[in-house]
Amino acid sequence: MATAILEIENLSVEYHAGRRKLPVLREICLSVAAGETLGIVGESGSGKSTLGLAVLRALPANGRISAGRVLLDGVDLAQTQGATLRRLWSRSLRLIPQNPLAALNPTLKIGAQLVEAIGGRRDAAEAQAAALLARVQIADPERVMRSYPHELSGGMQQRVLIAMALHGAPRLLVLDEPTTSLDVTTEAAVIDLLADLIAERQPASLFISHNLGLVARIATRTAVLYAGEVVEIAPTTTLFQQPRHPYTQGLLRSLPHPGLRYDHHPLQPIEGAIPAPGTLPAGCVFAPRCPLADDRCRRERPPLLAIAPHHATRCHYWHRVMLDGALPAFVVPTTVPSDAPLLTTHRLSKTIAQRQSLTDIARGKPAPAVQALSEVNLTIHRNRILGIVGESGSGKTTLARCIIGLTPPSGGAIELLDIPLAPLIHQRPREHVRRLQMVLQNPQEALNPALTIGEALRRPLIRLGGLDSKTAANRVPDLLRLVKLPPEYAHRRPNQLSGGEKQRVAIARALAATPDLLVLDEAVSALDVSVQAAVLNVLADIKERTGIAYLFITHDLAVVSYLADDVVVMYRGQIVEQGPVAAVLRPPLHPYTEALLAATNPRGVRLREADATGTAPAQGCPFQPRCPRAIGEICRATPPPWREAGVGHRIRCHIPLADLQVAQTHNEPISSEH
Amino acid sequence: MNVQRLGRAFFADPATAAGTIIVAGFLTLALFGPLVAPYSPTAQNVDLIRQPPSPSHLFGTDRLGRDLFSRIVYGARDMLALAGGGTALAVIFGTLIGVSVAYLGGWLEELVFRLFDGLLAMPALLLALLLLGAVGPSRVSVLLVIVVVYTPIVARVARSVVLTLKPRGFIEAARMRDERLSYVLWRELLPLVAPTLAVEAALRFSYAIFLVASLGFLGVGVQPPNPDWGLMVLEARNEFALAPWSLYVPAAAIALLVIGVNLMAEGVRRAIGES
Amino acid sequence: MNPSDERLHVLQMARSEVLAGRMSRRAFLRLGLALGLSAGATALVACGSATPSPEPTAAPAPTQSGPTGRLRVASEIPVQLDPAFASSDAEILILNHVYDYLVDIDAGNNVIPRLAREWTMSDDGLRYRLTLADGVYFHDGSPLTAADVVWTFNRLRDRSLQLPTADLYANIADITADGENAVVFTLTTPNPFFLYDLSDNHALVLRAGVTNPATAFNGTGPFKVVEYRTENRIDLAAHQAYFQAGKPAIANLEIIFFADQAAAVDALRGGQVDLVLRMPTPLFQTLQQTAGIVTVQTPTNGFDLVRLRADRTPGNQPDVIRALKLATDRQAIFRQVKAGLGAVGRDSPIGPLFSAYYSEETPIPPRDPAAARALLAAAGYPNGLKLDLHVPDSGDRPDLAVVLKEQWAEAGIDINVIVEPESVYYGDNGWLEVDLGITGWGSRPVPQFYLDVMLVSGAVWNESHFSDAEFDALAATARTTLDEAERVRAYREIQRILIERGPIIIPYFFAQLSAHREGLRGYVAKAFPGRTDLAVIAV
Amino acid sequence: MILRYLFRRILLLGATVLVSSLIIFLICRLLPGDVARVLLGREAGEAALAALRAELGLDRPLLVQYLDWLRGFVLGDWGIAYSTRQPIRPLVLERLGNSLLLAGATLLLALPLGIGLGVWAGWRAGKPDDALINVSLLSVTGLPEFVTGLLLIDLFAFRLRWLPANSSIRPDATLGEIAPQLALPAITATLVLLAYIARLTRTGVINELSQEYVRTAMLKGLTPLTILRRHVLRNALLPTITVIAISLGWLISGLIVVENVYNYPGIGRLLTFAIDRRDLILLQAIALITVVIFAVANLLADLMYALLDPRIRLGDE
Repeated sequence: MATAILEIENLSVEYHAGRRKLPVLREICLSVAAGETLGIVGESGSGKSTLGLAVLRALPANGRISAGRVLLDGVDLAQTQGATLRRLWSRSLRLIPQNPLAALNPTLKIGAQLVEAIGGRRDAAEAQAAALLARVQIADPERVMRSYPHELSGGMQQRVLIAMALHGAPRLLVLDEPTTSLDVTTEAAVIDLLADLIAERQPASLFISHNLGLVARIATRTAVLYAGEVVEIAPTTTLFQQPRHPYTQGLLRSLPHPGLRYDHHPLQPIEGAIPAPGTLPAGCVFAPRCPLADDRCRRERPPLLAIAPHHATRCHYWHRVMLDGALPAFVVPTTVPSDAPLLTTHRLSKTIAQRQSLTDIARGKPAPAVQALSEVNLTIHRNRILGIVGESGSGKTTLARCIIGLTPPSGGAIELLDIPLAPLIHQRPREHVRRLQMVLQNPQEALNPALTIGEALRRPLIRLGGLDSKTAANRVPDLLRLVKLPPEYAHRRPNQLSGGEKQRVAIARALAATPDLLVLDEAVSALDVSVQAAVLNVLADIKERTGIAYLFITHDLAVVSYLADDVVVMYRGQIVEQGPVAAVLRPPLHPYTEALLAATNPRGVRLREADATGTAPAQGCPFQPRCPRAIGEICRATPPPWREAGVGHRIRCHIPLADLQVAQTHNEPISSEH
Repeated sequence: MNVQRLGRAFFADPATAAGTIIVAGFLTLALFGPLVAPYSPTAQNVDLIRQPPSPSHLFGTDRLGRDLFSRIVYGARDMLALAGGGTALAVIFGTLIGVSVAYLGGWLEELVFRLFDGLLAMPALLLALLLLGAVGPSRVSVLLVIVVVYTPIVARVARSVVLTLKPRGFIEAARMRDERLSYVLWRELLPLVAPTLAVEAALRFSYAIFLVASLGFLGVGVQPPNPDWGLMVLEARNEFALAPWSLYVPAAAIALLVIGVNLMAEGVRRAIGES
Repeated sequence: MNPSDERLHVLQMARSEVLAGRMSRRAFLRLGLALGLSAGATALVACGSATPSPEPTAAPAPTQSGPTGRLRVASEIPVQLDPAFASSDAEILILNHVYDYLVDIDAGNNVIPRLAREWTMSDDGLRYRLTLADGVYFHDGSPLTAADVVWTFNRLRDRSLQLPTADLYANIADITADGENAVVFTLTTPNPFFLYDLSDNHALVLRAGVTNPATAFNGTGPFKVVEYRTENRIDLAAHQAYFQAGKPAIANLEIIFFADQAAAVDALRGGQVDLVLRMPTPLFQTLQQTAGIVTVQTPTNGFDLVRLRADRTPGNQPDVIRALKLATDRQAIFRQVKAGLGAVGRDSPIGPLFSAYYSEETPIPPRDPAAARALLAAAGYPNGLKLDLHVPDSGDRPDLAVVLKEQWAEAGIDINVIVEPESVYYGDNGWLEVDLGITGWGSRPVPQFYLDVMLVSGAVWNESHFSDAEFDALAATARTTLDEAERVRAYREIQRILIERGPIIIPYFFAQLSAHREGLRGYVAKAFPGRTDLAVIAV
Repeated sequence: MILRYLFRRILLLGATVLVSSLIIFLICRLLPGDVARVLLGREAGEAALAALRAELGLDRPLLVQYLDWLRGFVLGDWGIAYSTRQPIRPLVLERLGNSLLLAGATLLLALPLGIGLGVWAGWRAGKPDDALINVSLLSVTGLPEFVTGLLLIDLFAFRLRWLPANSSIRPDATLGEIAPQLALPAITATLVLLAYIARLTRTGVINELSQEYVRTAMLKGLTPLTILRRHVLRNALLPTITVIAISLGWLISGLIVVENVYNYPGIGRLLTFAIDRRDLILLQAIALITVVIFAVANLLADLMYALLDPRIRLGDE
């Protein structure tokens, strides 16, 4: 390996809250060579972002480097100050942050902000800025430079920041969850871009992410961070194949692997939660959650042991850590629903008139009405899990809200057991309300901070279960147990719960009324993998026991393939493909489905980014403008027909099925985390 | 929200503590006025006209030989009763209206808040003067004025908070179980609106003190011989040169109370921000 | 009420009596004597060989070189400036300098020439011929002619216009111009005080045919209006062509309006104003201690009247009235409210200045709250009495109310003070309706006026609704008797009655308090500030 | 077009103003005291009063009176003041001019000072100088304008004799002459606003400083001052635009008192005059024009904000 240009030695960082000092990073030792990308993975609260900022000397006001050195080309950043530091910042140190919109000044034009970063003479800087934008594959640099941040799509914004970070000759590049806020397809493109830009400019890079899959794709080596410590560091492949730390192992186990199915292979989450800063245990930080932990672990803190070249771990019993060997690629039988449909939608449509921006009005554009749903027909069966996938803006959420009755559809009908449903909740009979429940995406907002968990769970029992508050109170513990939470949680308030726990309570609340259908709208997306695994298990378990049906909305195909029986792929408010999960996903037929799958695949096809403001084409196939396999005029002119592609498997595309199958055969199955 | 933590955050900062002490001080003055005040606020002594401050008359006496200290003490009553009471009522009405109307939305919201906009389009003092002209000066009228002037403002604040809460998951969850309106309004929303309203209330209170005093000074508020602080300033203007203390004393009282309330308001804001 | 020309009111009232047939014409003429007109003056008028009386008092150092300098006078805010409606000090003060009266009244209450150079009365006393001064010009440059005078007075007496002066001039049968510069008034009945009528506050001579008298300001007076700004100020400039020699002494007159007299006094102290004509006592005291300020106080017959309606409960019970009187400490009030400026009152409008009539014969019972309480109990108010006290917000009256509240509280009388702007207090005639009120009464040269308009049964402004046969009889006697001694006796009895059972308390007679900066020459304070002559002041 | 936005806002504004006009009208009709009596004084007879009421149209049904008045107001015929018999519009507009002059002078003092202090305090938040600024602002907040007014008069007019105690401006006064008379009222009114503006600015700055784009700017190697100037202020001062509009409402309230303290010929004194004289029609005109001014100021603020802040998504809220 080339000689390291970034050397982090025993770096410790602490935040002070009031008078208290909270250590968030302890004795971090890392080194990165030019052009090398070191992955930094860990759950939220592990201190990975802090690490990134500390290295850049960009810690917030209440944080400080309490010990250690950060050597970049031999200069200790921890010691540099004022003008020297500013020179380093402008020349060598770069950051690509998680939330591009927040990172750009909302009231300055992109051009101005780039020019400011580049410095030097104005015209020269502008030329360079344009060039940079072109380099990050922005089609129309001039226009972008004239626009304000909010006028660009998330992907574009991120590209702008990448351009900003890569002018000149950056020596150190910190990528802090650079794609978390993006769609899978966009993410894929951005990651590719980053990869070859790093190769081109040769900075030492830290790639910080909670997404092991991403790290696997871009990082040559990966460090696992836990509670402010590096618990394991190794070449990425090694790390994934032979993890030598229980925590790493736990993370990998809690991922839904391809071929695994909820009904046969429950995931193995890490129980417990990451210790809050300032509450670190005496011995090994992971001991409280560690299956291998013994007294020694609780007593003495393991050092970072070098167990192989480039492979170190912080575990006394690393040799006992084994990942249960590669799993048999287990193909799911394409089961066809037997029993009667529970809920069906008929040509369900929803158009949303949008508000205009002053600039749009100034440009005299007509107020755009987005076709959020157009003529969606789907059927949900008892005791089955229907997954819905698609990019943001595909209408997934709108569909869910229409079914629940939170937003009235503008056309079409919904039938519950062949009884038409009223468009809005308060128009529906109590019984219907009870039968359909939903869990929303954001666990932080799911619970009312003013009410105890018990109260939150009691209400649906009273309102929908028709129980008196006494009996309701008695049922609460069962509900908590149902989602694997201790009964005493009933007395806690939301701010005393972790995100995962909140989401579990939200699920319990939704289940309290014993619904027939539970809609889960990105219900696990906001959770760390280990927590997500636990929630997925809970869901699977409940479904097995109660025979409830799920409508499972997500952008994460791995989860869908793990959990769903049937899949619906949506694009711009239309269903483009639907059928049994196995049939749809392997191999994918519809070009869009293919693209979605390929997104997690280093060598897969890539889509052009959706234009943020643009609306679906008037006629023809809605996906055609981005379709990599479009076959010309027909796609533009006529809307594609439905085709049967197998039992209960339908696809909407002009390309003959045969051709599609051929095209797909040499794409290996759904990409794994390996 | 955890009360102890709130309390601690609240008193952590000396300024806040100072403010609280000041306000508490005036409150006790108001409550135990008769015990504290050496004389009746209106008792006159022909032989002690315009006495400078002295041990027997801490703040001196005015042109009619009334003890200013006693007047300040009793004035605190009026001030807290009117400004405080008025604010309290305004906050209550404003909250009830703001929360419910904002949650229900629709034409009702449109109607109510158009009306409020109409009221808010008038600067507070202008509206107050018009109203007082209409109903005639008296304690009750002043109270009424404060309520009318501040209710719309509070309602607006409450509404803005509710509008941010409405799309939250737990409210949708409530809708998904077809929850009782009263429950959503008072059990789910109110506790979350409360903190913001607490800050707003403290702020309103300090403005109300000003308003009451200003009305007193313009002679349309509380009537003589009531020891209204603003009125005392007005009456003192005629004899500022002869007995400056008769102006300084009520002025100082107003200033002190307002500052106290402001410090408290700051504290409330910070405390809520932290927890 | 704003004091306005004393004599006029007396005569006006008296005339109403005549018209009502309650008073013989002879008695009416006698009243004229009673008003202290020297027989000489009457003769003078009678024989018609009128000689202009000397220039008003305190003529300034001759400024024949022409007017110089600027005088800034503080005043209350005038409501409106149509002479026909003028009533307040502020209004008269302005109009008196923009327009001229035909004849004026000097400090000695003598009729003196103004626009009318001289006058004669026919032997039957029905025709007055007034000769106008020469070289009188309106501000628009047109000369004053008899026609203007005729038009002015026809307007004032035109019943259809319903001006306040209609009654006053009802007696005029006809007004004709006798050539360019003489006017002849023909009366239906003789009126020896017609000349006083002609100097009524409202009787300012306008240009014939002026359509907007409230805003035209086209007078013959010593000052032209430069700009009038409603509630703010009025700026005037010397009328160069003014017909009276040496007037005005100043080139610019600025009358600045103040809603709040404290502000006016501040302006005087700060040097933004030269003269303040009226102010509350504490401000006067302040100025007395201020260097560079000259304070002027003139005793007057004006007083603040505390009155209780006697025609309904509780006022209709003598004990209640007595209780109020017993509960009141006039000395204390005088010191607290008036700081000893003016004179202590004895519950009757006949003040010490009326030396001939004033009497301290009847003792005022010393203050005795306990006794008062007892009386109230006897009157059926064992737990005391609750009353609203209405007070106009002007002068020291609010303080008076506050002091009363305190004094009466000891006697178990609980007063709720209601301070109102004068406009509200007098508007709606509330002041004539309310049970308990405080009204300011301006200075009058004779006590009879107060009796006739304020206290006799059914008098126009009998706000206390006092009705007492004995009193009425005495008042009539005083009004009509030819025997001065009898009148004196009547007045003493009247004072006794009022002290014993009059539903009024008069705690004090106030002094007219004014002040100006040093270096102001020629200022003469008047009991009625509105008629102050600013044209003679020099700076 | 941007005109469409403007149009919408103006309609909304019109509705609001209409509502307030109705409120104003109704309140005014509740005022006690008979206009006619006030005007004609005690001497006037019933007949004269009735005649005047008829002349002033006070005997007509309320609705008719309201609509008449409103139409007149919109068409620029504001009627004749009951009390002074002078046409109202020139009167009110002239006083309004004076008040705006005073308001302008005040803002001229208050804005730079307030914003300056606010930015400083926000930039140095938590440091001693920030605390100092806060404390001094607070102590200013405590004193009502009528007190500060009297104290300033005593100091500057009587003791130091630097400035006039009274601001009754001569009609022919030149700006040079007006300036000293403007000084005390303006200073007094400034003290009313200062704390308010400074605080809002401070919070604005603190809020912006915590934004991520500031870190981005810092990582560009810009100097703190550049960051403050180019990035923070730009965004932090946007809200102060609306602050100015809102504080205008405050100002008007403050001016009512200040003008009465200093006898300054502004709309505030005209207002108290009208109330004392029960001059309803004048009162209504004053109140309504104040409302209009206030509303227009807010509109302009919104508009400027929308133009300066590209983010603003336009809607009714």
